[in-house]
Amino acid sequence: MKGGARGAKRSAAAPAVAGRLSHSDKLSLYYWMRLTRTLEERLVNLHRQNKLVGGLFRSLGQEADAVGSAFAVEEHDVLSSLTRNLGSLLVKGATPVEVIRQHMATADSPTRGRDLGLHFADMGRGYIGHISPLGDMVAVMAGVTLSFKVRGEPRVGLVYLGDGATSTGAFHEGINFAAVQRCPLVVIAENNGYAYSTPTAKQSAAKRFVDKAAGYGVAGDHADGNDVLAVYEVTKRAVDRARSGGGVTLIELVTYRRRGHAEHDNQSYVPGGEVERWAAENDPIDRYVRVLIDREKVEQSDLDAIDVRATAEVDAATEQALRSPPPAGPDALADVYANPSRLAPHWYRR
Amino acid sequence: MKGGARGAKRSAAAPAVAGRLSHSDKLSLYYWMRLTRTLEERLVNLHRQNKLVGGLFRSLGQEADAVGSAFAVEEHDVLSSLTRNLGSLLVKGATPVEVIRQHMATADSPTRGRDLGLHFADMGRGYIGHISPLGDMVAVMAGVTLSFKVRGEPRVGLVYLGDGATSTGAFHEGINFAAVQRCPLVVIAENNGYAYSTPTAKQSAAKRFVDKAAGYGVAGDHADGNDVLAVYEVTKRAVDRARSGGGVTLIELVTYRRRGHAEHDNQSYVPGGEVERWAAENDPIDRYVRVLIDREKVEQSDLDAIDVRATAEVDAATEQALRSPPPAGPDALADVYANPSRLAPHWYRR
Amino acid sequence: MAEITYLEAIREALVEEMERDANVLCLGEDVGVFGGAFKVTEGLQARFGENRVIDTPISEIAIVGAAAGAAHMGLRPVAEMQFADFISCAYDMLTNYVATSRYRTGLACPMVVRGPSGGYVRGGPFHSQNPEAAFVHTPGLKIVCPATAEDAKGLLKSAIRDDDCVLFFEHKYLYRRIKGVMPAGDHLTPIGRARVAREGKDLSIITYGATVWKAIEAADQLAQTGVSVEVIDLRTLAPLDDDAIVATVKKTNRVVIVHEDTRTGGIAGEIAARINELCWEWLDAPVLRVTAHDVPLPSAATLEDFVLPQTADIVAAAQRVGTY
Amino acid sequence: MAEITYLEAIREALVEEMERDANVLCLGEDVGVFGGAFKVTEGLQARFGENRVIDTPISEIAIVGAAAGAAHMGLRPVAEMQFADFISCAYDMLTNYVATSRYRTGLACPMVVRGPSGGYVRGGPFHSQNPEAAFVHTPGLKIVCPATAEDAKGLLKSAIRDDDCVLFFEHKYLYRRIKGVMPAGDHLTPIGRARVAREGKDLSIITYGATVWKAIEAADQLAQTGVSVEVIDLRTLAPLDDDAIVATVKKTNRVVIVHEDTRTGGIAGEIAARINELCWEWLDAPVLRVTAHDVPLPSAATLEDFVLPQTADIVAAAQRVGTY
Ligand SMILES: Cc1ncc(C[n+]2csc(CCOP(=O)(O)OP(=O)(O)O)c2C)c(N)n1
Ligand SMILES: Cc1ncc(C[n+]2csc(CCOP(=O)(O)OP(=O)(O)O)c2C)c(N)n1
Ligand SMILES: [Mg+2]
Ligand SMILES: [Mg+2]
Repeated sequence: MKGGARGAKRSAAAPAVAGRLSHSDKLSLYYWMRLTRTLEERLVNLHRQNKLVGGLFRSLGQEADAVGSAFAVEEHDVLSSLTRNLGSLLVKGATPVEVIRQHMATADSPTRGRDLGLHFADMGRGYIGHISPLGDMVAVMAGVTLSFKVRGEPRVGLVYLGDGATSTGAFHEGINFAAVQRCPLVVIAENNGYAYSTPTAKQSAAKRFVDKAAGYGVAGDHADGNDVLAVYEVTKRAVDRARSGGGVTLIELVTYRRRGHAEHDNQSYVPGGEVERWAAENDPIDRYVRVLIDREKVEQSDLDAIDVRATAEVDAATEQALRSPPPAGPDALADVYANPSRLAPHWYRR
Repeated sequence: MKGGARGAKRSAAAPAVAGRLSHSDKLSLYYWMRLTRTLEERLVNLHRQNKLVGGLFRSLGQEADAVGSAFAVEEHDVLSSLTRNLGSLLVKGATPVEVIRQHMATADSPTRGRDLGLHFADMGRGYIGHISPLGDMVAVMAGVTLSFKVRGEPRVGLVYLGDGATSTGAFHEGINFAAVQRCPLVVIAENNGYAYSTPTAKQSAAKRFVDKAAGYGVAGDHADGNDVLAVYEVTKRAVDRARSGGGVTLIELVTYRRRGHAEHDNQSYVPGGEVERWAAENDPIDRYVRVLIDREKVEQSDLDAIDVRATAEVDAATEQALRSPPPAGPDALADVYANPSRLAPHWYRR
Repeated sequence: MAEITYLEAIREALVEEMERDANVLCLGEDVGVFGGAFKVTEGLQARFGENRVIDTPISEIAIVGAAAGAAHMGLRPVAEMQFADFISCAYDMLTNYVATSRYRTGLACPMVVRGPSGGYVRGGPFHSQNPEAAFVHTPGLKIVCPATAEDAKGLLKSAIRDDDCVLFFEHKYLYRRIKGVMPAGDHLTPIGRARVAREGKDLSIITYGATVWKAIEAADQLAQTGVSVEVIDLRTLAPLDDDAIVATVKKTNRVVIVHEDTRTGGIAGEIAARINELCWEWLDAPVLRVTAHDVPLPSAATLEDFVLPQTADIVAAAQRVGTY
Repeated sequence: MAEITYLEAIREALVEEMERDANVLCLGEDVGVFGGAFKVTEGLQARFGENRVIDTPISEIAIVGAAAGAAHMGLRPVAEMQFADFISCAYDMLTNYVATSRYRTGLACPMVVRGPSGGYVRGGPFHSQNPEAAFVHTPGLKIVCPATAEDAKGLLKSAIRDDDCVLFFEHKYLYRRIKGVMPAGDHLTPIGRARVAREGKDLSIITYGATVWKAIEAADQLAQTGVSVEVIDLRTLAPLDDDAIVATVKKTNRVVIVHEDTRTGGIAGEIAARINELCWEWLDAPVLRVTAHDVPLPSAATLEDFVLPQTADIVAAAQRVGTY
């Protein structure tokens, strides 16, 4: 199942050309979506077993949005993920064991137990997880991509935000700054219908979030967020535009949050049948399976093999993570500053 | 010269009807613009004599924008003025002597010497001066107008911001909040070409600020900000829309800041001839004089009489203000809270 | 009367005040249909309608700014921050507009900004903050941090009636862990007055919020060693109750100040300075502080436990001050 | 060597660091073509180009956030707040993102946020603020407040080279009033170390920023009455130089802390608490504070003079502590 390997994507020359995806790329897309879902399902199990710290946020039904868009950036590009972008991080090289450890807040987790969920970063692999205050990463990514522009590097940035986060001042200031500076930045607004319990109609009076593009003088584009190929293409267009000096694009991806805001949320506010309809008719993986089988002539058995592989990887990662120790308390005192890199403990807590 | 009196405007029933202005209203508009300019010129003199506290901000060339828009709201409506809206405040009932005292920070100034310039408020007359952090008043006015909506009062709010202030998070959050809540709020973006030294091209990549309206799902409109009748009409339309439950309108008024950001600023960054061109070809008072004489058949002598009256009023106000005492130091300790209304002084400063 | 939780006490205060005064309204993210992330406002929208319980966009600047504007017009808005941590987004609006409005222009801001603060729940750096210090430093704001269910209700009712802006920091660790029987009638706890949570004579622990309960635990342990500890629950951080602070210092002559917030620049410093100014001669030992370490609050249990003040830390500090 | 002003010293630091390291860039409102509201960055854009001296929209959140992002990539941004007061708009970005980034994820934010702070210039409530207290309370940030031209230069150069975020609060009252001769060569003043601005033996005044000069005036007056006053200029507020504080307390046994910032929650409280913890036995008198009153800073000269600490206030406090 070579197509599913991360290396396969990296070695493929095809994606760079006009958004054309090779057959193996297309299998990769399936793999990443499947891995995302399998890994999240495992996190749900661990959550139920009280092995995780903090809430658990699902991207069920939004895997195409995360995976398709992240697939459109290159290794040296930088993306900033949001709550429901597990898929983006995996594509960018974060590993399942890191993700599980991060949710368990272990000593060897990417943040050494300091922060939760997808709040982790690795500039070597080109990703910065978000912080909780929504919208802030748009401004930070304006700066990341400003550095590309200032240094004349052919790199681009990609930042995600939810329909809810479009209401924040940080989003506004960040995208406007990037627009004026013509930073090579792609901003993806994931319109999944809700911000926590708040439906989009209470978030914005605009008909479409992409209508905000004109107000910033940037290119606007949108796509069906549950069609992984469409997501890839719309993002690739924007990435190419950014790389060739065309500045910012605001993309609206229309998708749907099939679980509650986090696992504790019973979605009492969602009209009856809505979730079920999206699950039955518009699951991004189901839809893509049909595309692969009908158009790409992939065999179901090939897909099954990918599924098995994803499960095996998640199994191995789980086992590894479950052996990870918790951080030692006094490690909390390190790295607030570069210098001194460690604070003195209070006398009563040595 | 009845037409110029504030009372005249209030008693005129005409303005309420479809934006039609009576002859006397039209003379009022001239009066308010002239009063604004004369009063500001007086402030310049006082500033040069070192009688003012803080910087002095002119609205030279922007008087039509301020006066025409404020003329479109009613007595029980509330407006929030900005740096260059002296005219709006005068129309709303602030008096020249209050304005001079405020700039002199006297004990009897509207803020008793605590704040400067146009930072003063009177809810009885329906105005709230801005604070320095730009954009904040949009959010505050969202709340003022939310109260109108919640209570079913037929009142509207009007808030001004500059081209520069459109970049702030507070503006974004405020207008979006008001849009979603369908608050009866009119937002006027005064595009005067500059924010301090920064030209609009470095403030926003959008072609027109009114293009932001669609992104908030609100009505958008624009007008020549130096045509006082056009300003009145565009604002009146928006005010009527707000009053009849149609929610927020974002209006862009295109005008030009003929002086520096404040009087200390020598405008070194302005392309040669630009100021002079606007002064010669597009002075809002000169333009309106031609309209009054050509279309309204007003005699130059009537206008001269208004000018004399404005000067007399400013003279009287100046004299009064120059007799005003400075505040007593310990008054600084009053009114931080309602209760206790006065703080205890430090032992070394009784 | 039945016991209710700290959280229910807050809801009861909201309901009673909304019943009493038609000008009171609630606004915030998910406070309406959903009843709030912690369900504090559950049922309120059904009861009072969409005009008085308003779901807002994710816009802390606008929520606070709109509350101020509505307050100018005579409404009494109660704005919720979904987590108190996000009040940082409205810092400019609160410190520059809300806190100065009366002083500068005479326009009052009778409003409450409330929300869940504090740690001990493995919430990590953005869902555990104690944002009070920066606002205690802001003239024009009042700050309330209730430790008991009774005070949560009585102080919130007073806050809603206060003619200035009150920041009301609830403690999420206490929401469902602490219960109390509400006094009958219109129960108002005065803002600006501390409470003697436990009488004692050898040493005083001055604290507020969740650490009141840790201080009481510490006092219990110390009692077994024959040390009688007085615990002062400040309840209001701005204005501080100097009289109560001075009274306990004069009584016990030894003080430990405890807070969950980080140490440097936390409110313990202010209290230490006031004790110096007001009753330095009455001290038989230096004022010591037990606080969180100066780090962002980490998520892992081991780390959070290490960073936040624990009962054993309070005991150790009390023993040191007590035997000084 | 010729004397230059405090303001020119800051500009010299910027020029030298931009010459030395191509990664250093300046961004902010009106810093480019115009050279900044106070002309601190005058001439820099002409010299270093538009890519390294960037005029931004009016967006403090974005200016600080973009500086952080650029810093992650190895640039060394120096962000200007047109007035330090407007840093309040970026409070969330600074406290939640910038201050925690290294700790949480290992991504450093080597950046400087600088701007004119402080009063005594009739600037009123929004152009006179001393925003340091809220940030001193934030682990992860460093805070510098130079009082002399030499330190303005040496500390800014150190701040630009620091691997963490340094908030650099210049004092606008000192911009053109204070001059100094710059030490030759690559003049770096270490962050985190206070300075003995004047030696003395009877009493210590601990302060920073513009009030250093008022403290020296007070010391001059007190010298005439035979009292020898030591003046400590903290220079860095975070991290505080405990050693210098303890040393002066042990030397003089009497302390007045002076700051221009409002009293409650100001940094004087923190210093008082540390003195308590570190050298309480060495005190012969309570630690007193001389500060601004707890009000928004009013504009009128009479009011501002009343609210801000003046030399006479420092003298009065010193006399009280000295004769205690
Ligand atoms: C500034 C800020 N305010 C409030 C919150 C609390 N909060 C966390 S997620 C969330 C909803 C986000 O909705 P959306 O942006 O649509 O993203 P989604 O969860 O749908 O992916 C809220 C209100 C926050 N994180 N930041
Ligand atoms: C949040 C904030 N940042 C910076 C400033 C400093 N400042 C005051 S006025 C101004 C320019 C305003 O330009 P604009 O909004 O276009 O209004 P204009 O002066 O042109 O009327 C700036 C940068 C401020 N007042 N508030
Ligand atoms: Mg959403
Ligand atoms: Mg402008």
